[in-house]
Amino acid sequence: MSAPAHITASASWRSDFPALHQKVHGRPLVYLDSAASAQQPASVIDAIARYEREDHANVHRGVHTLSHRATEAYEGSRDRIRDFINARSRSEVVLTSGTTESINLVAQSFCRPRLQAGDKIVITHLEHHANIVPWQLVCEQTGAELVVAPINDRGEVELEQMLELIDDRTFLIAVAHVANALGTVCPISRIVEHAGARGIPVLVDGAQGVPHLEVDVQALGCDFYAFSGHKMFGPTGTGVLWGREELLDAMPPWQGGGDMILEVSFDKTTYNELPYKFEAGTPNIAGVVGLGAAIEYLQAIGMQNIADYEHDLHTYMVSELKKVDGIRLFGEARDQASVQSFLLADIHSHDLGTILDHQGVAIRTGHHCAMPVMQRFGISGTARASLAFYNNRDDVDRLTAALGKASEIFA
Amino acid sequence: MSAPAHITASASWRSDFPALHQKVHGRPLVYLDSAASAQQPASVIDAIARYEREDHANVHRGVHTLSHRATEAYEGSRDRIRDFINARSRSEVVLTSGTTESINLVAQSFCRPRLQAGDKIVITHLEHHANIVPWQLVCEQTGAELVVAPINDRGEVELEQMLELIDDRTFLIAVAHVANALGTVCPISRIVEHAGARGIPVLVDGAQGVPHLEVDVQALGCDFYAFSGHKMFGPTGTGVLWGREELLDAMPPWQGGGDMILEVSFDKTTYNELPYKFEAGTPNIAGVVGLGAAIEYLQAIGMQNIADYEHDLHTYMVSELKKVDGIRLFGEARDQASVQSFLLADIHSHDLGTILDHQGVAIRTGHHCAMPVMQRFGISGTARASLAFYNNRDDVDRLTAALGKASEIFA
Amino acid sequence: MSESQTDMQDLYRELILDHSRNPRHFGRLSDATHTADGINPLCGDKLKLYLRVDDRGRIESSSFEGSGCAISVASASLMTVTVTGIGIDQAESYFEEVTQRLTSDRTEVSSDSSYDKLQALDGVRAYPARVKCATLAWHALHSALENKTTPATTE
Amino acid sequence: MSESQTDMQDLYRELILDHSRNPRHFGRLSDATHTADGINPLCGDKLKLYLRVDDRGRIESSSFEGSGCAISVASASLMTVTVTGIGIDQAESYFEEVTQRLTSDRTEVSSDSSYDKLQALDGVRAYPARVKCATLAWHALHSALENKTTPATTE
Ligand SMILES: Cc1ncc(COP(=O)(O)O)c(C=O)c1O
Ligand SMILES: Cc1ncc(COP(=O)(O)O)c(C=O)c1O
Repeated sequence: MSAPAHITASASWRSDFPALHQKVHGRPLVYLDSAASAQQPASVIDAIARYEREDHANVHRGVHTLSHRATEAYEGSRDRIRDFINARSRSEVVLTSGTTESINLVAQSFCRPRLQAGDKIVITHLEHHANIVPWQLVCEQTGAELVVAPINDRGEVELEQMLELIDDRTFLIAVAHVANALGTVCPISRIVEHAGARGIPVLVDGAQGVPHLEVDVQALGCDFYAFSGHKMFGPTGTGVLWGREELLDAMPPWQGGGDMILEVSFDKTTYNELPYKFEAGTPNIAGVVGLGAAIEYLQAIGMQNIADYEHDLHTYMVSELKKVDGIRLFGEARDQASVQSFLLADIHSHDLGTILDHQGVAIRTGHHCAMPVMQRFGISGTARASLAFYNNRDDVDRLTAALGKASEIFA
Repeated sequence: MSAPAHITASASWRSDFPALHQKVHGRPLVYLDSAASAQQPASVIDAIARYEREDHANVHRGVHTLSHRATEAYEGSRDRIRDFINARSRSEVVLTSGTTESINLVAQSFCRPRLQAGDKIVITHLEHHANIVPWQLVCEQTGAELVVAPINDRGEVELEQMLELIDDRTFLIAVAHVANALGTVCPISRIVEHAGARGIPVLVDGAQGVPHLEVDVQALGCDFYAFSGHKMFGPTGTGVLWGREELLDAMPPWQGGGDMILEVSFDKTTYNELPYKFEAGTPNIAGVVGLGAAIEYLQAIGMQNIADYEHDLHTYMVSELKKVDGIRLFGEARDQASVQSFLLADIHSHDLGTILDHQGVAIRTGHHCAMPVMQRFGISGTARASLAFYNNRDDVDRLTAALGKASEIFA
Repeated sequence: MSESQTDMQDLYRELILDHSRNPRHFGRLSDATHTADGINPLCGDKLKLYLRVDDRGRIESSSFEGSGCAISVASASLMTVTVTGIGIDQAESYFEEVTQRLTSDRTEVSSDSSYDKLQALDGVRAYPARVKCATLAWHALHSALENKTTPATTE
Repeated sequence: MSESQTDMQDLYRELILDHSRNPRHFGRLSDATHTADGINPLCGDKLKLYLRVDDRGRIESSSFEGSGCAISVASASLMTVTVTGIGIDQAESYFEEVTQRLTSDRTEVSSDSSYDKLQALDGVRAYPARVKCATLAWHALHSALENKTTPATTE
């Protein structure tokens, strides 16, 4: 890809995002915090407002026109999600409030009823708290054990050691597709291959996978895949749990309420079929409509184009960061998404964050909800710049210039 | 209140709701389905869009300007909710995805760890599935028993009989503030008084209470109060669990993830303080911003004005419905909110719904997620017209006229 | 007569109203070989379908019980009339025909003349929220013939 | 010098940078009578505060350990300097003073001259996201004096 092509493409993508066109502390905003939450294209914001102004009613429960339109819009988004991740059927697409709820659902509904004391859940040292704490809770509830696969200094999973940890007491393996603090792309297919041969299900935390990679759950071969709308340019309060139909079918419901039942009486309650069994109560209808619009937007660009563009931009960012005096990079995996953690001299990440913000550059600082990663590297936090397809080389240059200012102040 | 005053007030309120100003099947929409999901004023829709265009970032975790603005907006809504229901402190205001999640949270986090086989949870025959199924699930998990207080033919809770069911094995009482299928306002203070004297906590399902009544949780004297944003003119995917601080404090977290922890390590995880302990993961930030705007809107009108206006309109609706040949009303409680179930001759509610929709009149039909109520009356469903402050007498007249058409078709 | 009322009468045709008021084959079949439950969670329509299939795969008799809206009852009634006396393969192809006809925009009329009566259901196509009512009994038929044990729904 | 850099130097005043680089009273107090943990979940600032209070309620000595940003370390260092040698009542009123001063728009300067040094923290007011860093040590002080067992946070 030649430089001018990038610039053209990215400029047109960037113009679709209203939030990017503002000044912060008098400087044009450089938003490098998409891994925490991405901005939304106008088409998403407008789809939601249009839905609320014209079509809103409760779903699944009404014969009147608005209710029917709302249901079509909501279920239409489910179809789009199915297509986007290539799920076998729409029954496998459970709508949740986010990755966190998706993972908790699996912990409580898939694991808790069947986990025995002494069983193991295997995760990695790279995980976000959302892929740690739900397992800690269910282990506490059942006497199972949480086993953690180590990572190396580049921030890569030590695959051989991980595979050795997997034995016949392993009940489930839960691993990030892309690690949020370090950007590492994990070797899902190797893990799935090993686990599959032993009949051990694999959950993939795809919160950072879906925004950066083309995801095909059937090709990945995993059993559960969890992700959030707000990391993929859709609204907060939306998320997905994809699961294999056989597994979802065999799970008891998680929450009780409307929509997840076929029949309720005080003697006997019959649960609804998939995916509704796991969708108790009025869902985030407007949010899901927005998520559908976000996917439509992403599909128009093409996830492979996004991945290529970001790879190139990330390479540029790394090379520019390396020129900054006193920089230390964290996360130098051979396969890494466009997320980069770093520290500058002995400046605390939090101070860096404030100084950069003052230059209009928004980065995330701290532990990134991945404290064990910080413990692994013996630090309390990092500064993290995460790139989306709406960022460009100019953003990277503004970042490195702002780091220069930080060095001056703390000189 | 004199009739012209109503008309003037309601007309101006009505004009704030974009969705009401459209035609359905060629007729101006008459929206009588607010109990399923209410429409939103333009101020809510615009607040969300403005948030997404200008302020969006993840909350609680960032030092940069947008993250700070997003956090202020999100936490500002919490303060508004605290004020709206008169909670003692913001620590007591847990943000959820809706009433359903709020109730499931209490069932799983308050009840499940402590319920013993033989303990009882007392509910009423009026409840929505969201206030039945979570208790059925936790009873199944623990061997506790679900006990149901009867209702009379008017749809009122048989209070004396209910109080007799409460004994020293009663662990919790869960009751609707306002019943969704029949509109009954339940005698919360009588129940709370009786339960309080015995140290039994009371959860109030306020999904239909908050849109119609002035709610003061301290004056009500209950222990938990659950409600949804979308029933109170705010967005779907938002809700609240209010709980007494002492109770919430003593409960283990429900879901694990980011934001609900202070520190995570593989040895020991320390949970965050209230209310964050119960808010795992990225919340529905935009939705909560919208909920704050909805409360601002409601407070400007005043809940007491709303209750008065609706009471008057409901009285009118009941008297007009009673003039319709072959009408049967369900729910004639002495204290009833502006929700009315009915059937016409032997026309199935579903057919009524379609015929009315064709006249531009949107009502809900079926079991309203309250199958036990239907079983109690020996019917499979009702037609339900629910009024909000944006409805007026003209809407009621359109309803009765449309019922006339239905009689013609099924003559 | 208003325009909207005309439309309505395309949905509630005479034949539909007749079958909904006087459903044929209503009741229990004590010697059924196949049964299935159908539930439409949206509106609470519920039915139980009974079939007696003989050795050669012919549906000797059929009946249904349950409660539902005019459309679902009429559709169930019309269905039992249609499938009684035919082979299960042909019944399955009716299932295909009816569900496709009602859920797609296909308007061509089946060449099969025994489909005539079922055309009374065509008015439902203009009411997408009601299509599930019309197809419920047919889904139950399909379940019964496939010997499924979970209730058929129209989701 | 750009405008924004000037502002920044109001936050990162010389005194702040000095105390953050060379924190006073840093380390463990083996004979502490009061301790408290402080955590700022936002950025991961963590400190442990030690106080030795004598019989008459005077803070004989104080120290802190932990890691944090320049603001939180400087604030903790300034705090220990301020409270060493004063009575716990006066320490509590400093807590009130500092937290109010940083979280409200109040700008009048305290008449108390020993507050002078603490004015170095005033630059934080323009950075609402950082106020919690500056108040963390003070919340820990308050907890320690109240003998609370859960970690102080700035939420
Ligand atoms: C009385 C009552 N309780 C609970 C609920 C469930 O609310 P939600 O679907 O918003 O979770 C509803 C609304 O459907 C209701 O009316
Ligand atoms: C890898 C990873 N997993 C899980 C999560 C949790 O996602 P959410 O907060 O949207 O539930 C995040 C984002 O914070 C993440 O980056």
